[in-house]
Amino acid sequence: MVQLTMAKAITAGLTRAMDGNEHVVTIGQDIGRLGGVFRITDGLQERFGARRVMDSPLAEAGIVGTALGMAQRGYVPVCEIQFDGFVFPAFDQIVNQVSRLRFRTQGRITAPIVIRLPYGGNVGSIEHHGESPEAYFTPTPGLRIVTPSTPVDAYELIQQAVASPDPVIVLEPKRLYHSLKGEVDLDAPASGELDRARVVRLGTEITLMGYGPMMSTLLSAAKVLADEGHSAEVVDLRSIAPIDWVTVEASARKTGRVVVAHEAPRTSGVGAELAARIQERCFFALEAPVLRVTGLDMPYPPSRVETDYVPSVDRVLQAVDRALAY
Amino acid sequence: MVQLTMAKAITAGLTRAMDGNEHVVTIGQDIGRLGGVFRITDGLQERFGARRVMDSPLAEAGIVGTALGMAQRGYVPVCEIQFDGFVFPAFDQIVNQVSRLRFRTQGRITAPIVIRLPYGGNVGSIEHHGESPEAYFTPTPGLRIVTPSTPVDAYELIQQAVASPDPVIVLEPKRLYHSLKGEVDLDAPASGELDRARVVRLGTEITLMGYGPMMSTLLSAAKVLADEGHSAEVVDLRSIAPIDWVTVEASARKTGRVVVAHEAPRTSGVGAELAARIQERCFFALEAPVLRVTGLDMPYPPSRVETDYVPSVDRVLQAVDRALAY
Amino acid sequence: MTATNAWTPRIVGPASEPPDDPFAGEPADGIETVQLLDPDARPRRHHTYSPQLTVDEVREAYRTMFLSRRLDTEGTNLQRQGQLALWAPAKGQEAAQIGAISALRATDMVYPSYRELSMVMHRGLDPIGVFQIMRGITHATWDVEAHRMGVFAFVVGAQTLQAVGYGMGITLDGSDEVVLACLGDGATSEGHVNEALNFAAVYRAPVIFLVQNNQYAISVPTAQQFRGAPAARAAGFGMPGVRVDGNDLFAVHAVVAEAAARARAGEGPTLVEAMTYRIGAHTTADDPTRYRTRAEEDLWVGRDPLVRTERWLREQGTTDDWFTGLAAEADEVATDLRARVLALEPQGITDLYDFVLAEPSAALAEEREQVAAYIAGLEGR
Amino acid sequence: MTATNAWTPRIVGPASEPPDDPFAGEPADGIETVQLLDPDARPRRHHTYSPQLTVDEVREAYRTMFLSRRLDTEGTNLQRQGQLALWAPAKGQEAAQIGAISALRATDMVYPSYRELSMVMHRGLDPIGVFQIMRGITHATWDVEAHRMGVFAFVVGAQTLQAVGYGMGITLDGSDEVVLACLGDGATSEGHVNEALNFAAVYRAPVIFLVQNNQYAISVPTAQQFRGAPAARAAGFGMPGVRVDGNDLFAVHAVVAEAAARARAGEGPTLVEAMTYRIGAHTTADDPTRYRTRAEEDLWVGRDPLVRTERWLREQGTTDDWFTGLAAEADEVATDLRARVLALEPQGITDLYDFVLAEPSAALAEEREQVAAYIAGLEGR
Ligand SMILES: Cc1ncc(C[n+]2csc(CCOP(=O)(O)OP(=O)(O)O)c2C)c(N)n1
Ligand SMILES: Cc1ncc(C[n+]2csc(CCOP(=O)(O)OP(=O)(O)O)c2C)c(N)n1
Ligand SMILES: [Mg+2]
Ligand SMILES: [Mg+2]
Repeated sequence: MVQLTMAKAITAGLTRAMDGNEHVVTIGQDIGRLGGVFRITDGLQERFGARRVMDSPLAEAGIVGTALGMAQRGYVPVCEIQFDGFVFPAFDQIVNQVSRLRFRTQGRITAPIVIRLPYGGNVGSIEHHGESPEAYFTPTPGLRIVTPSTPVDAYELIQQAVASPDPVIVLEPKRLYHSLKGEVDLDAPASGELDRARVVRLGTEITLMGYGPMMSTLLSAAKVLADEGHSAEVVDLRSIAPIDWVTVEASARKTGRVVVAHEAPRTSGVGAELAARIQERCFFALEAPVLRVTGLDMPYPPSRVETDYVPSVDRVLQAVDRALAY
Repeated sequence: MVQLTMAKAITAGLTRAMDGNEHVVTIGQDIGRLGGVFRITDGLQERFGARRVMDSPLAEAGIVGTALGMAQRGYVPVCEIQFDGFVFPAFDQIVNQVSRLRFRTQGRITAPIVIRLPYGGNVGSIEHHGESPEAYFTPTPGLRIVTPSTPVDAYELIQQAVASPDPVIVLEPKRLYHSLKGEVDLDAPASGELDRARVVRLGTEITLMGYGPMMSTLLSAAKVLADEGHSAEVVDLRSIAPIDWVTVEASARKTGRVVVAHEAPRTSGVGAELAARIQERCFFALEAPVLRVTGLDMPYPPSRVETDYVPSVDRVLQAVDRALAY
Repeated sequence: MTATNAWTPRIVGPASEPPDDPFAGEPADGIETVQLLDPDARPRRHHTYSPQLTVDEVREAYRTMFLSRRLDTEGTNLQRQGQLALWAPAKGQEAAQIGAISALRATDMVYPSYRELSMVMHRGLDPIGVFQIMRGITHATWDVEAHRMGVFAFVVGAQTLQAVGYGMGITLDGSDEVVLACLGDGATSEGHVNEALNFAAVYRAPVIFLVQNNQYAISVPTAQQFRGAPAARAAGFGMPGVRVDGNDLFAVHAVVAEAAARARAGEGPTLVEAMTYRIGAHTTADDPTRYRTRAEEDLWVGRDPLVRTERWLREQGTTDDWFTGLAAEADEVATDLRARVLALEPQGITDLYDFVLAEPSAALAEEREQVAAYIAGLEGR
Repeated sequence: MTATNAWTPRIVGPASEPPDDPFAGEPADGIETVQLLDPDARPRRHHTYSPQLTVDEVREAYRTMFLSRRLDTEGTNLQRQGQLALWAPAKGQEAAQIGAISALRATDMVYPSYRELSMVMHRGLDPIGVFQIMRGITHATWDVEAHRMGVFAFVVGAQTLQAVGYGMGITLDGSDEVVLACLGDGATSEGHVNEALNFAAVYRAPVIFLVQNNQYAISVPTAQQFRGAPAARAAGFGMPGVRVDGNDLFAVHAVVAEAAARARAGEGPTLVEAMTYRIGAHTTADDPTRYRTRAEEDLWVGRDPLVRTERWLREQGTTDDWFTGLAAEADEVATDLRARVLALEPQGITDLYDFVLAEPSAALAEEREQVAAYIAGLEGR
């Protein structure tokens, strides 16, 4: 067991994955000598050489598109997109090419690509550097999307993502990169299933559901609630595509009240899918509507007001109050 | 009053918009001499010249990005994207640039751009030609998305879209282009609001909700239900971003049962947002969960099986039966 | 091999219109067009390239071109009869395609666009694969690895990045394979295609970009598509660009062979601009009378690559009998194919769930069951 | 004006590495670098271009360069003190920026990237606009139309298409304005930038692409960014490409002036590759010691455009007093600005709803009310 930041846990997971399979390569902007703008690939080029750790030209479609070609050649490319807001030039390659190769070829060719994408706000930066673009990807069949909330989870998920025969987007909560530390067992096997949600706190009265950077907010809210005498269950989705409906619905049925949280705007976010499905499957079990606590329905604002945009513990509690009042 | 196909109605609306404002220009692939692959711009280049009806190089980002520049110069560009499946190379320009110009500049500069996008399936074509990509755009604050279901609506919406100071994506149900005819009053003013849903059939027991190419399916279902003695209300959203919640919620409250339909896959589709919001706002009024009848959670299939993919009257009726049985 | 002259293009002027007829005199952009057999089947000497094909090889190439043209016609007919969703005729572009692919090894990878029926046939694949796609039976079909022939790509140009990535993989492997990336004149305008050119140059990937410049992207002529032709574009990315008469089997073959040799030697990518013409419509949904003249079409019919190759073969002693035999073979192949096309049936929709994700997904399994139950219910009625 | 020599670049070889030092001898890709004042402030004769600036104009240009550098330093300091989210130093690139913009008319439109502080100041805009962005107060700020200065663009290269569209609008208007589109060496790899080059050429838009080749895109040197340098890329799109010493105010001015004249005359776009160097870090979040040597930095410090211009001005008789006065002015400007930056407060989040859509939206109005009520509730606690 070692204490690692989320960033170092991802570095460790990636290193292990590259150690274990020499066909794993990484490509992205500034990932070589610089070690990436977040230093996630720090030391990788020294260890694995410029052959396997490739600085790319400044072109996101190029990164993902050539990765797809390398995958067809038998490689397992891990792409780094530098920031959430810069993934869109690669959009056609991701939703029309990467996600469909298997379907298009009737299962003959898979695209075992990993796309690492730092995301999330409250990082005090400028435009395009604090966003949560997951809703642009979740409508895409054929794509897996996972996001860790702790170092140990990050260590596990990045390895599972590399091992998966499916294309996986790993959304990395960038505000936790260097701020969140945790115990990681570097020798633990990383062979679990990629799309399992996790009940991170047991409770009975209400379920708080979220993923990635929202989990610490939800856990804080649950603690406040506990102090106030309310028992909240907390579910970490981990995989937002596909969603682990068994775990989600079980918790909703058990508590009868659900608050979902994400940083992306409310409209058409992951919360919409969660609410739609839960009300459909757990209709009679629900004591209150599924409530959403989300980013506002505006583009990500200038950072000096971002704390009013990103869901806070208070806003979660407000929604919990509303749900409990039904 | 004249009888027009949906295609001709759009042509007429666009012609009128260009007649009325000489700063309206159009740009797209093959829209000049060919009149567009669907002939929507047929005759426009003769009428308005190659200056205002511009054949573009084969580059979607180029079309939308230069249109945004022309808009900044005072023009009102109407872009044609050739098919639903080919819009993604323009994605960054649409979600990072067009939709945000006003927000970025604190309201100083707006982007009065129209992006015309033929969409929808059951047209018996090859890959990328039968898709419904709306869920990729609905998470975007700052973007309006409308879609007509009749010729008269198409005639009106295209003019309203051109008149709007906001960027508007007009999703054109391509399977109706040449198959659906209707009465159009060419002199009717087109000054209504862009984001109004329309109750196209009054009913009491259940609400069928949809947009664009699904409306004829929903209306057929409502007729069958009427024959069976059930009274279904049918709501045509017309605007899927923003959604006219007043109309939507009023109908849901009134009937207590809602079935929403779209051709796009279920996960994270417009139906998810509808269900999420309706269950939140009309919780006690609902007799049954909001049910979704949608395209399947797979990429659009080869056209010989597409009728199993696109929601049919039967599938709508099956959902209605389920909702009524609650 | 001293290829310097062959690939060093001169520069396109700032506002020059691409020539209406690239073979009428010196093209305006100053880039020469390599030609080894002229439209009248007269050999032309070239300072760098010379014909590399034996008579037998040309006969084999002609056979593929001839058979593919026969099936191409069949495709249009089947579409007219409602048996196909769409057909994209390749008539006129056979020499560009076969000239290029015949210059490769069978182990070299090809990334086609959507018009490369003759390449598919050259690789020994059952052409029914193309008809399956066009009938709406599958999106893609053949065994890519076995035949080293990628799937058809319908998002214009997107395949070029994958071709480059595949080439980067070849380099990583230290292999001497090469990749042929097919695209059209219109495709060169797409951003991702330009990214592909840049990545190929930067990583020195063993890729040959074959731009079949058939003068149009649907209705848009090259004069409205670009001011710098593809062959000139290449130099700006730091790779050789060669323009070749795309209806001249010998010239295309020689130019691509040389580019492949360079790529194998680790010298990186080349762009080959094959000047040709799509004699038919863009697809069966197209109406070329709206954007081009009969006179222009006739001009290019006069440069038909099959006619040119046939004349050369006859001059080399190929007999009437051989041609008659081939025509008969083609009819047989077409008749057989036609029957098989009509019998093609799609997989059921529920089977397609297998292809969404490789690892099992509970959500998909559940939806699949629902759909299966629903369909069973319908059939039960 | 006989510009032929100036814009006809020679061709980049297929696998040539861009030179480490573009001024050391003949560059490997054969494209000359226009220079009119060398690093030692000695005039250089050029066959096509000659200095166009009067001493007064150079003094004015130097003043802007000097003030902007002072504020640039202030930006870094403010960021270090936690007062700004980020700062992107422009030190070293002032001549490229001021040389270019001073060659335009005040009515010509500029599409900056994110490093053009000195251009903003040249246009008479309050530089606090840049600090507002970097403090996280607004995404963009100044009045674009009044100053003909577009907003900073943080998605690399996306602004170039808009610049071209704006230029197409100028053409539609029949006006003789021109557009300056700013981008970096790294940006040339983005697909949309290449689409911009192509659209500009096809529509003959009056656009000057100013590529500030500062040798790096964050940590990636140009040798890994491309094999065909931007000046060579231009020709492939059918437009002139000129390489210029970007630290030479006179040369940049002369080259851009000539490109602007061509654009005004309806002769379409030009790409200008200004060879320069970012002496500071990419941004305050960057650590250049990871990817470049001190020796390299020193080399470029020796070519500082301010030093060079100062020497020339002194040789032309500008007095010590003038320089001392300017330094004092700069300190004043910086002190004033610093105070104003510290006082900057953002608009409340609810106000931002006004900027989402121009036409009212009931859904947004409703959410706005909820947020306002929520915030009022918090404050009420
Ligand atoms: C990204 C994208 N945009 C538009 C289309 C529609 N489209 C199909 S083929 C074509 C023209 C292609 O022209 P070219 O590249 O010259 O190839 P050709 O068809 O002439 O062989 C267009 C615009 C598409 N398939 N993909
Ligand atoms: C589309 C996109 N990808 C990545 C980034 C992150 N990024 C910001 S600046 C930069 C390097 C830009 O290099 P260059 O174009 O040479 O301009 P310079 O910063 O050197 O002036 C990168 C990769 C971005 N802003 N936008
Ligand atoms: Mg073509
Ligand atoms: Mg740079």
